[in-house]
Amino acid sequence: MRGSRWRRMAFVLVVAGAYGLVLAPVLAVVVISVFAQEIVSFPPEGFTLRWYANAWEKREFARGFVTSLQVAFAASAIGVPLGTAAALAINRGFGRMDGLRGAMNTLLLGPLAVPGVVAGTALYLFYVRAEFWIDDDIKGTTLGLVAAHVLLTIPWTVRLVSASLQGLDRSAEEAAANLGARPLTVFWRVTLPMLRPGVVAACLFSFIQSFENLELTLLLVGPGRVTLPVAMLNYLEFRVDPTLAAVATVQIVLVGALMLITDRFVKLSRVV
Amino acid sequence: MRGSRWRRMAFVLVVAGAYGLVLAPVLAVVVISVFAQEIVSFPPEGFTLRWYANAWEKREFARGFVTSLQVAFAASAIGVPLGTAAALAINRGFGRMDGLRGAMNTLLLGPLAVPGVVAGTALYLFYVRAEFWIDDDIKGTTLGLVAAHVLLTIPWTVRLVSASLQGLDRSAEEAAANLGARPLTVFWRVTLPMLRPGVVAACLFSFIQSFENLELTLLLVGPGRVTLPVAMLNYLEFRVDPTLAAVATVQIVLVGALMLITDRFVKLSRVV
Amino acid sequence: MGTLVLEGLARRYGATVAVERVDLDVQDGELVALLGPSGCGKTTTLRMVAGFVPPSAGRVLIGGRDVTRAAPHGRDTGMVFQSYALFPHMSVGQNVAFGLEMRKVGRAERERRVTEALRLVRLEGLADRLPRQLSGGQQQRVALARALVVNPAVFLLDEPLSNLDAKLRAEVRFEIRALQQRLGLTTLFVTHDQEEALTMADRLVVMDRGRVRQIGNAEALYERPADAFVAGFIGRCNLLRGALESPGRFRAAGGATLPCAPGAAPADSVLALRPERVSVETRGEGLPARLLAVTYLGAQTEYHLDLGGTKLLAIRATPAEDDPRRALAPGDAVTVHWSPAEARLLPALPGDLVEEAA
Amino acid sequence: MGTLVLEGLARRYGATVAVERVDLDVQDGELVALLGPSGCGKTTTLRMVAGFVPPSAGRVLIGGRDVTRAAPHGRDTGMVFQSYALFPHMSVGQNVAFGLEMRKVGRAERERRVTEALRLVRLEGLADRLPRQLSGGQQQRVALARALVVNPAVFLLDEPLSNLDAKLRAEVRFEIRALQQRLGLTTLFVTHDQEEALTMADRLVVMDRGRVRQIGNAEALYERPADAFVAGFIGRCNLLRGALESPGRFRAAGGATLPCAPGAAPADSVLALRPERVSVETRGEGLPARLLAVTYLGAQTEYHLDLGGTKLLAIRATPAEDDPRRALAPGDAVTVHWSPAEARLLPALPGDLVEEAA
Repeated sequence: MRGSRWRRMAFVLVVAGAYGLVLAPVLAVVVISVFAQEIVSFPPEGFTLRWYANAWEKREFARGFVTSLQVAFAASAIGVPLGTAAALAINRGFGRMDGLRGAMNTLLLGPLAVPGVVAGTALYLFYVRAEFWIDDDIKGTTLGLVAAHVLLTIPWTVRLVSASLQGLDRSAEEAAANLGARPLTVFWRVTLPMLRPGVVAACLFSFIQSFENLELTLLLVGPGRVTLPVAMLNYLEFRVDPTLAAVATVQIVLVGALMLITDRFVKLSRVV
Repeated sequence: MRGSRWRRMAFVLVVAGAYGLVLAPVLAVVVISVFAQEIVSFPPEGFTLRWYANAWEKREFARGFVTSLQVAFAASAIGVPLGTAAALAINRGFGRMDGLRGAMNTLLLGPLAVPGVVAGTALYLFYVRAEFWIDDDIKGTTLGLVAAHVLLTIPWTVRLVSASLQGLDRSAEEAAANLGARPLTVFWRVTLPMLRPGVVAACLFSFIQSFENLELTLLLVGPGRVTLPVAMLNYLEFRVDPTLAAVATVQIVLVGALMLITDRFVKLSRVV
Repeated sequence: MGTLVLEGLARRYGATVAVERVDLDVQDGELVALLGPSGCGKTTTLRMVAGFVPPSAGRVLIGGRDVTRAAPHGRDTGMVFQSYALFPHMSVGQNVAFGLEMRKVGRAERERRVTEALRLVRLEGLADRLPRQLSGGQQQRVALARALVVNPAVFLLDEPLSNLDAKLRAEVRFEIRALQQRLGLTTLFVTHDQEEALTMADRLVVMDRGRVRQIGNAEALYERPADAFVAGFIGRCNLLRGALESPGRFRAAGGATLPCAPGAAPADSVLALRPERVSVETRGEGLPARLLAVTYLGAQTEYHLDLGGTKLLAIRATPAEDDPRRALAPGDAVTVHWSPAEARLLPALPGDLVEEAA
Repeated sequence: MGTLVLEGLARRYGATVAVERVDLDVQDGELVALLGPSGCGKTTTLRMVAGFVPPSAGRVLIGGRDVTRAAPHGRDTGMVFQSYALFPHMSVGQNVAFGLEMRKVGRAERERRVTEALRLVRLEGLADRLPRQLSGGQQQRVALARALVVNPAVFLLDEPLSNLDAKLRAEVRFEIRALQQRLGLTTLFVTHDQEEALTMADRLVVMDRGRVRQIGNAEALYERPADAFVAGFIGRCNLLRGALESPGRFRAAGGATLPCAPGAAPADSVLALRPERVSVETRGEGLPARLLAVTYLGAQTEYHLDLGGTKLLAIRATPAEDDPRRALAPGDAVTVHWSPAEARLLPALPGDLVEEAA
């Protein structure tokens, strides 16, 4: 029994180490954001909300925040229904063709693996050509940005909803049909409610993916219409001070709150 | 039966649409990279490998490619064992404390949800302070970059290995112990081989995540030591031409090949 | 309630035949069991009746109406699924009300009928629970109530007892049968468990590899099996390969010559002899045999016998404490006896697995 | 091979008692079955012997050596798991060789013993297959070979037949028992299936809710059950609550007065009467009863009886075609009879579920 106690302690140490490593910078940035001095010394000289006030005064951050929210919301609103339909089609539309279904699923991992900056470049070049053809602006417009972010949300949605679909007992849908429900009624009354965990998780992750995206966005934002991550990057180029830590902290708190609230309704660690 | 045929056609259309949307820019960039003219017209005026030659001549791309490979390899080599150990500890070390295990799993989703640029800023500020303390360079060094990328790989590894662990029949491990194997022997001879799909997928995704990362990297690279995504971004700042498409195509082919090879050994769509 | 008629119903998947041909009349108020090993096509047949599987050939008539091409929601069948298939996000009451809602039954009427259906399955007061808060047996009863409440013309049960433990299964079996008889439900019931089918059904359809082997009541199937498969599937049976030596004398493959019922026998015939019809004595008239093993099972005792190279199983009520047969041990010599009429010659269809006595 | 001794073995999880106390001697070469419903503690007991669960109290002795604190790899037990627990990434041969490798047996000797073990379980020539390429029955035999090849002092089987289908189960049961007797393996066997335990074991340990209810051979448990739980668990049994009216006369809760074995009876006693010891006649001496239901089961027929408010089950061999009892139908009046000595008065422990005849 002694050996098992040592092993348990070793386990706890490894976990603590991994978490420490992963979470340390996040904690550090939160701490930095409330320290008074620009270069931290130990012991700290005092706490302050000055950097938060500073961030508030820089209107780019507030504007970027609003733009990010709008884009993330629009992209999720378009991408999640589309991705859900695609997940249904992939998992349901091919009958017994299991091989094909596997291929479709693997193919959908593709976008996850295409480097963001590659996709961004691709979109940028694509938009440049498309503008040339339709003779109107695309890059730099919110519409162009939302379209790009929809691409981010679809693979996540398909994956999360597919996972829910695969765990779904199809006989519940058959029971509904047997009780007199037409196909659309079956979908709205039985299938969709049973997919709720996957769809909710898809909304959350789509939103976060869009909200936090920098790579795809960087080349597509127009002058004066930047998202928060781009605004942060722009700020960094001419100055590094705890103002950024304050902005980062606000984002961490927002995303964290979003995850906690979602976790109340759907156990994320079981779905994702 | 008629209705079901229409439904199937609608399904196929939705799938084709979603795939088209997601894959179109990728395909577009591949096409652009082999067109002769700088602004594409239709019909194309001719195919060329000129942009590839151009990319090869820009040594930043080749150097960035090598740096990216090195960093991704090092980060995976460190992060995957660490993440695997953490996954084991989380799933095995807490006995009957299911609640705690769920909390740990959710907490590990945290880093996935922290915006990359926030994490990058956090690390940058963290490194600035740390340099101040240890009085040596961290940001701008390969070591600092690898350390940052290890943070990327750990959450992916923990998730993928945890998924494998949860599907693992523990009685095989008990059988090994019953047959006279000591705990370490059980781990190397039985547990680890049974986790192979998860670990292989973790290696692949860790590598890709690190290789393609821009946000975390952007602030931490030193002068003359840039990764490929950063090199692309730098190039974009002063010129946009199909050279970038050529570089992007090379990356897409590389990552795609990596996924296909891995898929031979481990069915990714089942593990991820 | 109505009748159910299946005419030449078949289902092929490419080259695979799931159901070759089923012809069946289920009378008003009758309970018919589809019985067979897994993969015999019984579930596919049921699903063709419900409309989930389109038949490759044949017709389904419910209450005289041809519903072969009707969608599942237009068939007026009430199905109970093996997994119960309750809607996990709806309360028990909402589950049961679902079919009435689809039929646009008014709110007051709906509530009355839901309450009545839940009372029928003894689940009064649980209408507000969610399915996952109920035990397996209770979920099963919700599934029953949900199917019953809409008064379907035909009631379909797909292995409804297979997820219950042994104790509960016997109880629910009895309950379902009582309910079916009281309400006069025309019922088609799928099971792989012969005891379940024997206990519950008015008639049984024995299926194997997509084909109907025999249709009849319990007694007909047990006493007059049509072939070796049915004899082996309904109850336990010694099935011995061999050939007729002379009328009334069968030479088993093992070597023994055994008395059997007179009658013609094809070349590939099988002697079917129920183990409980074989008497075992320590002395007296009969065939000499050697005991291979004796297994005490409480009420009954199994005797594994060797008749000059042919293995035979006998099952007898355990002898009383003072009976000399109580002391029988492996290796002992005994005499066995049966009425020749009990040893039937049956055809073995090609591919039938004829085994030693189990 | 050796002996296995459990002394006051117990396991608690916080306030929950998984195993209250088990005392057991397994002799060299003996097969003992731990039998009980799920949650009775039988698997926990087995896992304490294997070393996977540390006991809260008591000792485990294997071949006289106290291994209570030994790690699983230091116990010299050979366990066959319910899921078989084969190593999916190793070939059949590598699976079987694993234990020998751990014991540092040389290569040549190892190969010889693996071949021998595979021959023993009739899997010659399959050494290079992967487990997933085998059928369930074959995987089961690989698991047996893997445990046997190391010559463990004690052989442990955890419901080894529960993943096999009914047909195969009867066969493998016979095989394992033959192997165990031939090799003289000291074996502890866990099962919830009483027929399995009755067929295979030298002695049975009946457990319920962490407690040992009775230890004995099949006959002792069936003919002389210690309490109502054992009577109900081993074979089928009518268990009637009630009280002794006068010596030899038991007043059942339902209202009937029934003849029973003489003897003292505590206040909360139960009358246990095996259904196959109840004879049913259309006329003649006996207690008058009314038939509630008759179920034809082939070899046997069940009679559900009502004796003036008390329900009773009788199981008889199905009467011959010309017997008047063949025509009995629900509602008919019959007379029932049993030898008073067959109706035993048993204590019902608090919390025992005493049911109507199943």
